Amino acid sequence: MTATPFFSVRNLHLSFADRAHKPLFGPAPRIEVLKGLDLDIGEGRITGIVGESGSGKSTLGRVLVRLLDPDSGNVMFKGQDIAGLDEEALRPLRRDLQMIFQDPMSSLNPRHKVWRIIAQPMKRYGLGGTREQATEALVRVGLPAEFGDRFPHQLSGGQRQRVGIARAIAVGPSFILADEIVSGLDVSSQAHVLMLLSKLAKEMGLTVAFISHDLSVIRHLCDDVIVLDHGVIVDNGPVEQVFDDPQSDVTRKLLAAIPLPEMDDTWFER
Amino acid sequence: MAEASTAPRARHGSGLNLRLWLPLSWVTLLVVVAVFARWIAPHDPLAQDLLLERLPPFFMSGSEPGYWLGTDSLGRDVLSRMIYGAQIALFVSVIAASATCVFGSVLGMLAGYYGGWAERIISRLVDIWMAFPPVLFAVLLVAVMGTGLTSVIAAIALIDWTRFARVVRAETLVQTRMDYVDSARIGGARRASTLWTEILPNVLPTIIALLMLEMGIAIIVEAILSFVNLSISTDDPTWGSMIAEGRNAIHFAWWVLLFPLIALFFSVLSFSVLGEGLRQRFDPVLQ
Amino acid sequence: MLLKTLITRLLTMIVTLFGVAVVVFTLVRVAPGNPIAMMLPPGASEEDIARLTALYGFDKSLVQQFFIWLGGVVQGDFGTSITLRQPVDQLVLSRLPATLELAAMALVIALLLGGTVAVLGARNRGTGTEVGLDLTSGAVLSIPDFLWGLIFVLIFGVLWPVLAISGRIDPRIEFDFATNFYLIEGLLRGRFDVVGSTLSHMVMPAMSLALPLAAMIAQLLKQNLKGELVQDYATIARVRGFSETTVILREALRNAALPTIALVGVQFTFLIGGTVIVERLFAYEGLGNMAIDAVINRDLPLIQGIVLLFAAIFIMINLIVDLSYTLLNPRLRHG
Amino acid sequence: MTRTVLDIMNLTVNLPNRTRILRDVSLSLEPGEVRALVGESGAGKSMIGKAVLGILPPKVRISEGEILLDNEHLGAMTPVTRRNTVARMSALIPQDPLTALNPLRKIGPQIVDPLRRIHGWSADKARARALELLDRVHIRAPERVMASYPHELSGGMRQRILIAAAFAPSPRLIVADEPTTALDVTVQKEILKLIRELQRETGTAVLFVTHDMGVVAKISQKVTVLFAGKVMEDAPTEQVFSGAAHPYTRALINATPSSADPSRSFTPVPAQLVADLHREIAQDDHLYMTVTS
Repeated sequence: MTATPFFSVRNLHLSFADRAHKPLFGPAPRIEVLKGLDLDIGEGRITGIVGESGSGKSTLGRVLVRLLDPDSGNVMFKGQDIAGLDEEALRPLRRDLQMIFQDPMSSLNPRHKVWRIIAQPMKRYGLGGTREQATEALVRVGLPAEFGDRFPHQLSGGQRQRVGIARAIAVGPSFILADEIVSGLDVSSQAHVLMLLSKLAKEMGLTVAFISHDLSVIRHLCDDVIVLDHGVIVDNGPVEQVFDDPQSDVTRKLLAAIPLPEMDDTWFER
Repeated sequence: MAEASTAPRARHGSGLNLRLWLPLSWVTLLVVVAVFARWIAPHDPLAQDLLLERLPPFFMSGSEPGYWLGTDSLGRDVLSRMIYGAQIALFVSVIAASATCVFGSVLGMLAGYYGGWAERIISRLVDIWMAFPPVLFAVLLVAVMGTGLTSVIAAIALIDWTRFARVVRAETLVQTRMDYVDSARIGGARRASTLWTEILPNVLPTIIALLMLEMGIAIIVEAILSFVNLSISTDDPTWGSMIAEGRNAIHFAWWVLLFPLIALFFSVLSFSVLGEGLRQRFDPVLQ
Repeated sequence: MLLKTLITRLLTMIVTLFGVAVVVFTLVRVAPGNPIAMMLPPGASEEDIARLTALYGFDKSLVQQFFIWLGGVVQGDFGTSITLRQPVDQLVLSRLPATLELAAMALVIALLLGGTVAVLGARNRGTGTEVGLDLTSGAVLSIPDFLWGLIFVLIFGVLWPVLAISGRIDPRIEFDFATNFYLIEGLLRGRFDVVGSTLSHMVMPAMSLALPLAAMIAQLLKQNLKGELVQDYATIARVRGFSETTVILREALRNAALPTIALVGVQFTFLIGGTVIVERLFAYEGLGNMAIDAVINRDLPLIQGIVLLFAAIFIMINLIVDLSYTLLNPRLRHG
Repeated sequence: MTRTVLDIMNLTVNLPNRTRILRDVSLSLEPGEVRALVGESGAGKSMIGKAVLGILPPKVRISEGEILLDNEHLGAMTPVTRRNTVARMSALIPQDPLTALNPLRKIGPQIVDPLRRIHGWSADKARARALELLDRVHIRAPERVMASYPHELSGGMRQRILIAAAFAPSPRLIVADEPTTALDVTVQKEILKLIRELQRETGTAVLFVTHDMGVVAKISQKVTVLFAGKVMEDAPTEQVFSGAAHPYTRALINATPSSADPSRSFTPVPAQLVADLHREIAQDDHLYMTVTS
């Protein structure tokens, strides 16, 4: 680890208001989603964040790119605490903190053409944002240039996710959050998208936080892994270490539950 | 891929076109008639001739050539009054519906997007407004503001903004929860600009459909106000005042009611169908 | 949960009613024309005018007038009608039954008609029958109650005169009403001539009000039904050997009706709002007809009373819809 | 002679414009056997189960082929007989436990009513059977669960209830349509285990639709691999995973990442292979159109 880690999160707490149980007067009770997390993300590394539904993995991701405000704690990004910054102060930092979303159908504006979806953030960050630059980004993620004129619904799931990647890399960030980006895809396009992401991360020296529920994917793609369970980190370290010698029962149980694509008579008994 | 995206369009085409072109031709007819009323109308719409009162339309015995659709109780030509009535109907519908649309949509988008106090105040106002029976509200407003076209238009906008506000708020709320709003933030967009550049294009088809619907409604409201003698001066040829007159003389001259009723019927129907048709036509996703 | 909904709703109701009171009071007071002058014969003396102005409280400031009026309203005193010289509450209550009977009749027609068409459409989904029903209900929906009223007047009043086009009951019928609920009283006391006459006066205005709502229910309920019929629980019921009609009526209908109810509530208030012009059109002696007369005659206390009553009815309907929605949905009932 | 539970012969399923969703599919299932139907989205794997159960989407029609359920020709039956036969012989475990239970009805009647309908049992008998099965799928306090509404139960609990409801009428065949896709891995394992236990105990045959080669390896004895509605391979599961597989099947296995063996990098399905398969199918389609028009 270097002296200042790329991301350094300390004692992170986050809760949501439980509107369904709001009393007649007074504030709604809070549901704690993140219960005091400490973690570091190393520069240039791909860090997997894994857990079952309700573990808080997506919430943690959205705090890193500051789409959510934490209740308390520090989020140090390259030595600067971004946990308490307001939108105005965040905007210049956002170029550095990009995100690829789970559902490209929802995250790509259905009324905008592909080239515009890619070019608009570039324009906003003062990086030009011309048609040519958008095309360049498209080609870089392996899509034909003429796809720039299409609307998102005219693409397949894998192609849409590539557009999401193109939009993120086009502004030249140092960090990308990938939130369950292959969970809606078929196995064949899944492999394509993952290989593309890992290739680009290497080429551009990106730091990536890769959120997934699929441990197999994480083992292949990531350098480090953080295992979350009900808002608490139960395992954290380089993938080989966590997979070969898990520290918690939760991780052990998760690993034992993966159905590997091979015959194994003892699987059900494990 | 290409085949998959073009096939449904081709299949949709014919049905959509008919649904678009039929109402569009009626509206075009209205516009032409309204613009060229002075040259088209065979008679002065205000000219009374008691010798020619209650003439039946051309297909009945006792009709008079030149008075195709007959005359009313004061001997005024029904066709000419309808032609001039189209002028007023279109004027009211375009101006009133546009005003209502802008006013209501902006409030609805602000409430849906910003939430918080804006939402609470606007929703409370909508609640209060919706507690009024709209027709009574309109009658009351025109009574307060005095009769006349401006009052009618103002009354429509002051009452019907809630329709836009409600629907647009709900649609904006749906859109605000989509990931593309978050990705605009990631992409450096300011909060306000996200509303106009990202969300508005997605709410626009709904607004257009509502606008068309409102144009039909505005014509009806004007007719209702004329019907209770509160629109513009009773002599003026509006479809509503013709209907009021026709309702009174229904047992002697039913055609005075029939023809403006047909005009109203097709206008309202056309605007409503047109709204849905335009929504589909200009929605890249539905295409 | 239910209690919480109830209390929140009641609080909102009070705020809304107060808002309505402010708006209607402001509106009628800024109206041009001196209502007192209209009451008196031309050439009335200055003292007479001053006396009446003081009697109706028009000499005080607007804010004072508002709170005096509101104070009265809270105690059930809505003031005295200027033109009819009777207490507003009596006038309004005498007309209310007519409007309630009309609106209820329209609602029943709309629910039966709309529900049937929706189920038929869902049963025949994907066929020409569905397309036909869709087109019809789409067209019916876009024509408002006022036009339907005119169309009925023309068809059943003139071209094929089988129904009465004005009034509420044949004036030749001799019957000593104890209440103003003509239809209900006629039914209860077994006077079928009264029932018949009331119905023949009511059917056209009720249909005019019901048709747009019926079309809306038909479209919305069918859409919701189709949404439910592709859910896995409907598929499982089919695999279990239940017929499509059973699946629709027993499994899907309740689920589809729930979101429909919320909308029908709002639309029912629109329907009641529509009684104003439809009653006028058919010279039906209800509240709406009286309201328009009141506006034309500048009868301020009467206008205020009627508007407030309408608002109270609308808000009550919304409350009932909210509560029944909560009651019918186990998720909300227990949550 | 073994009685097959299900025999599908040359099944072709069409859209009205004669686009084929299933192309000449044949497969059979013996009692107590689990057959996986695997393929990517659009391969038609769910359609086979739907065709058997008679729940094809509107406008989708069986144009050719035979389906034999317990040696009875479904195609030769009247709609009502067919419906009753299917209800008696088979059951469905659906994908999404959230929508598979009617949210407005209590759990009890949702299991009990079909039992009474299918077997004509008394209310008490059907209820006893439902309680027995709920107990069998490890639901504690089955009485209380029967009196609950679906939203009061967790996703895993609901899926177990659906399994109990499927096995309750003692069907000969169960179609499991991606029953674990919506679940977390640990819950998925419990559910797979439960299906396997019950199926072995009762000798019920299972047609298991999935896109996950990992699940295929764990649950099935036979596997049918589909591509664009066409059977690519029909083989014992063991054989497929021992390496002697059709190139497309092998590509699917290689595209599935394995956490046990990170050295074996997972590779996308080769574009050339997909293009070749599509070309083959296009030629086949051309022939089909010429012959049938």
